[in-house]
Amino acid sequence: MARIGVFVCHCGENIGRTVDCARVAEELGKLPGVAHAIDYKYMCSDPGQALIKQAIAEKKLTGVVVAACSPHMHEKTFRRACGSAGLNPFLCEMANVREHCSWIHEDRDAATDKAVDLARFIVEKVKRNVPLETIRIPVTKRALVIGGGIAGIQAALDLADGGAEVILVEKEPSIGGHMSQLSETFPTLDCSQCILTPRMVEVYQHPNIKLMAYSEVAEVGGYIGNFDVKIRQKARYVDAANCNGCGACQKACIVRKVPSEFDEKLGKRTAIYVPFPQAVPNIPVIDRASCAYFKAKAKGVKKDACGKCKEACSKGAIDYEQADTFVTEKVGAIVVATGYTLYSIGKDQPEGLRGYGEYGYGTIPDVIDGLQFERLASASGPTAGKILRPSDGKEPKRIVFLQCVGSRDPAKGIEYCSKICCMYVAKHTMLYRHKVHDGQATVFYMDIRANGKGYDEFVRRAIEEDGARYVRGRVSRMYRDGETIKVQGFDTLSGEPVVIDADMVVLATAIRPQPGIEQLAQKLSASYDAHGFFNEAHPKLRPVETNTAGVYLAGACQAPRDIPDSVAMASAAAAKILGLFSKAELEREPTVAKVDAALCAGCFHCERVCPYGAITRIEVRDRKGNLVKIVAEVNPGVCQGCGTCQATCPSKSVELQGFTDEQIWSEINALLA
Amino acid sequence: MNSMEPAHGGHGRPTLAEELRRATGRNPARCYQCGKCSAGCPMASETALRPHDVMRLVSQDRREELLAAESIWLCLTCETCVDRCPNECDPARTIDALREMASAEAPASVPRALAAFHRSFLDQVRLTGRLFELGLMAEYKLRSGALFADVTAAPGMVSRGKLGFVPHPIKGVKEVRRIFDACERANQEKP
Amino acid sequence: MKVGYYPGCSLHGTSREFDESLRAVAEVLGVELAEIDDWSCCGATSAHATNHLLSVALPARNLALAESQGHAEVLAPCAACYNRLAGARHEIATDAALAARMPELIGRPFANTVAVRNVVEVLHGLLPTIRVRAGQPLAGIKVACYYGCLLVRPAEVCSFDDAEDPVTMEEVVSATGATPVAWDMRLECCGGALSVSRTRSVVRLGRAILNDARAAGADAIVVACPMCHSNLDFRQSAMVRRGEAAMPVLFLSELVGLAFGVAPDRLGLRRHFTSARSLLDRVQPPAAAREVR
Amino acid sequence: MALPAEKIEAFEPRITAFVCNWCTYTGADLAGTSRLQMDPNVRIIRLPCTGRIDPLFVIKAFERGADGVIVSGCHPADCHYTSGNYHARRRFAVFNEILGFLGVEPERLTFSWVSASEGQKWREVVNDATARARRLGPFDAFRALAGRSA
Repeated sequence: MARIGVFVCHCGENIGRTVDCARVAEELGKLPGVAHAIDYKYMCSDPGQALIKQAIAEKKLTGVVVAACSPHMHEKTFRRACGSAGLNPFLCEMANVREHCSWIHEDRDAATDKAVDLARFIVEKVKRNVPLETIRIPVTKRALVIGGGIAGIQAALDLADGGAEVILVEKEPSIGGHMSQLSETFPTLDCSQCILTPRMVEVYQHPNIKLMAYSEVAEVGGYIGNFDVKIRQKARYVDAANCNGCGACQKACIVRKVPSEFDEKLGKRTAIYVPFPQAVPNIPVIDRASCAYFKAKAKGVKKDACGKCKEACSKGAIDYEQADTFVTEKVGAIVVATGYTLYSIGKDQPEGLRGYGEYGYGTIPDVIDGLQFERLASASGPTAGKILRPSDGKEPKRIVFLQCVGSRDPAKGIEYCSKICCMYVAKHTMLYRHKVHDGQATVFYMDIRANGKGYDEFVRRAIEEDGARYVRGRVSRMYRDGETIKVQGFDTLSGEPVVIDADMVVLATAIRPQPGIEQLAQKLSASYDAHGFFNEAHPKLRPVETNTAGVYLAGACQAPRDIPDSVAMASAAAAKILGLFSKAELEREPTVAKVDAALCAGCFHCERVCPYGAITRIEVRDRKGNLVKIVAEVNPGVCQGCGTCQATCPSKSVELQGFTDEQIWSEINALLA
Repeated sequence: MNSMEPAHGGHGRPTLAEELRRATGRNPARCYQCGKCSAGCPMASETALRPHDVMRLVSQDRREELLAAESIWLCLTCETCVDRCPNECDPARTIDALREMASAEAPASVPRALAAFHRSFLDQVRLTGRLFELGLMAEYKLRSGALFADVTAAPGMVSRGKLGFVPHPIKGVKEVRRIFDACERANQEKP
Repeated sequence: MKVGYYPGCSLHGTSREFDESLRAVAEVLGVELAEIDDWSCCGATSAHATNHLLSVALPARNLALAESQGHAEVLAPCAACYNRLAGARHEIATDAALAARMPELIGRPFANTVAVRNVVEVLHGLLPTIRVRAGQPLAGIKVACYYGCLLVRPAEVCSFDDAEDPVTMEEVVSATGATPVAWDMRLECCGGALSVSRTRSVVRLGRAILNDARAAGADAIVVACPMCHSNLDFRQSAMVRRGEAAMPVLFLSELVGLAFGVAPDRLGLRRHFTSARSLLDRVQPPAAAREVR
Repeated sequence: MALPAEKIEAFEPRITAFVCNWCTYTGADLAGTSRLQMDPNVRIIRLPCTGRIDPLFVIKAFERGADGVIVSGCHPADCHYTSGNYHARRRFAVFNEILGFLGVEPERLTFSWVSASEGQKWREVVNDATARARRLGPFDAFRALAGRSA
């Protein structure tokens, strides 16, 4: 038989003024199973709490109901009090007779009746409460960072400096990401490589960081504090342990005209290559698709396949037989920093997007995108920093820049603003003027969004000091007329149609998430938006977390981000993880779901509705080891306690602890006094 | 004011934008004035109001000004603006709807030549079920007063066998007349 | 192959040669053009500009006729008719309320089942046959394919080709043995809707088109729209300046007919205002074996 | 079946509200701290999420004497648990039709979104549901049934 104690609080006059607290205590005291019922001026005060503790000891209470304010206010207080008196804290609950009763009603009788009802429901519930234990989860103090651009680099360094071990996975042969391709950065015009490459070297040399370049995340299992990550290391065909980065193999390579990814196809590279001279690690890879050796082998040539790089290597590091390898690492937290890719205006588009036929679907020569312009403007680029047209190597005297290509264009499939284009276009016009003094830059824009420190001043400088001509309007059409490109737009400020003759056109194309992001998100059970950007857990208060505990976000994988934003997010994610790692164990409320394997029919409706991917499938075997059935199991480390699984379960075999069907039913049953 | 009723422009009737939204199924407020429509409009160099100006005036509820504007009658309905609009507005359809409203509310503002052309055209179709181009020209010239404007045309047309003879009405001409009547009635019944 | 045929008013009047050449070409291609019995005008620009409901109902009557006469698809060679018929079909298909109103409005049962095709689309579907039947008479002739607007826009209605980068007409021209040229104005509007009421706009727009075709080295412009044709052909004398050569403007079906060796008179070429003589002089004499009965 | 005016006056409907802990419960708290006076007929049962609400709870509430039921949670896209409210919405869209089949007037069930900042809206939901139940009169179909079987 239950022995419940009911404690009715007056909250000074806050409750007592409208609710007859003595009557509430008296009525509740009459209920079967209630062993003790009193009212008191301030239940949350020390003497009030003492009354509860005393009653637990003296009346041997099996449950406590405090009829007072909102549980959001004082549930923790009263549970702690019960705990210190030796009663399991989860046997204590509150009835909200202040916010939900005394404060919103004036009729004393009606309010008192209601308070009695509310307290009665909770008494009936607490009779069915069972002791619960706080969940403790061990934490592996290692972090995985996915993506080695500036966001990933920053997160890895912050974590490593904070004492955590870090595994940094980068799919390209070198870390550095898009930032390593940039010429100079806004709004300070400092050289991108000059500020980035020291950070890259730091990553390489940091004792706490294990760098895995040319690798990808294959599988993710486990949960916060306890992830198991399987990583695929792609075959470089170069033995990293032996290679000393001398570059002889590249000099010997006979395939010299492969379009360079790093130079955005404006420059060439060899088949065995490092993407750029400052690459980290400085170990080449063989691009199988263009390598003469592998091509010959694929055709069935038995001997005399190329092999020039192997001959040239004094360390014997070239290994044509190398294969992909897999390693599994245990980590406690994951940072996703996979960055972005640029929308292209071509005819072939991923589902949901359309190209720009009115701009020639990318077939007009000398129409390039922003990253290509960065390579032209970069001192380490294919033109050594000279602005030259790709088609004929001439210096363009008239460049037109188009903002919002793809962005803010629902008709092409992207309605969002790509955020960084206004700034980098202004930067491009400046770099152009600094390099081509008699050149004229014209920018077509819709709005200037320069909302950062020093940003608007920067755009103004492009216009006021560096002579960029800004035309407010979108371009309707672009076509070739001999060597010039006709750009047909409208100046909405002067109200006139304009056709500008350009030698080169630079498109500020939209920022999109990396291809394959959905598959990665699914591996992490993290959610993503309609465009494939990762969703943050809360747009304001949890901007670098995902709704999967232990998975964090940094940089442009979450939305278009510039460098300062990406770095700030990375540091924030690192700080969150260091906070997580500061504890030996994670403590969680035991309000999680639990499956009764005997009842579970294995329909997995719960698996489908669970927002957290907390449901796993386990095999039930008989004593001989024969498979009996496959049932659902809830991972308490992942479950957040929403209870959607329970409401969905047809066989009623999953229960949310603290809110079991029995508990709710008894509350409802108490409706009729 | 009942909050369930459509937005009003403070003058006791639905705003122009609201009316056009109902007529065209597209929300004129989507226009963010990028000017791409006007940049590609073949008539932009001739008209006082370009497509984006029309959308702007719609959003500002400047009804009288729009319905009296000659510009709405100069749209060629080439639909370039529709295809290139980044934000899925439909300036051409909006202009069509404005023309319909202008014909009903401010018939005097319809340019005489155009009104004459459309009237002659539709009268021909109502009369015979098909368009008889010689008849159209004759009627158009009488109505517009542009009697000698295209005087070179007809003789050459006839000698090239292009204008044919006055046709008999099609069998279903009554059916066609009923369609005209029904559509006109439906237009008048509109609130 | 049999297809429902909606010639429209222009092909019975000012664009008679479009009809004539199309029938001649269809004969060679073995396509039977079954004219929709008792078809009526689609309402074209005038209904469109003055009464939206009428601009849907008039085409709907014709689609209903085609439906009741057992046609699964109907060819509307006139680009304006095509645009109105296809546009009405699309609007009715995407607006259930409008669809429900239609039968009562037009006084006929109507299920909106008939597909609307234009002449480029239909000829494009017969490319292999055209390649086989075309001789060499057009070898070396350079042609500017002019789409205009009604054929390709709006994209959601005219989805047979890419509205900003169409290729179908060029592919048909290539199949005839002529060479399509690359030029910029092929999708710009010629001003058809204002052809009668505001001639000066039409002259300005038409002149730009002619100039660009000429600059691209075209011997002729090929169109698939009676309004484009009458603008560029009939009004060309007002568009060209002294010393500028005349630019023959042909219907696509006329060009295909020439490739098949059909006599120019049967194709209605003598009806043009701008002489096609400069072009015809360059057409190789058709081989006797290719002469069509 | 509306009640005559004098009976409406006398009848105090009993309404049960199933609300989520994060949005509506907190919104109701806000109504309290803002001292927004409302009808005293609603009794709240707190659950973590609307996703936890089994439609059977609603039937059970009617069976146990409720004259009206409110189900309320976070606005779409604001769910504390990401998607629980979507599952609830889907579930109750279907359930609404079943209610009629069971003989419960659909107006007796109110499904609404009330966020933690919408104390005012919570008051409207409470007062509206109370007024509706008052107009419909006591719901005694189940009670009669229960009485017979007891």
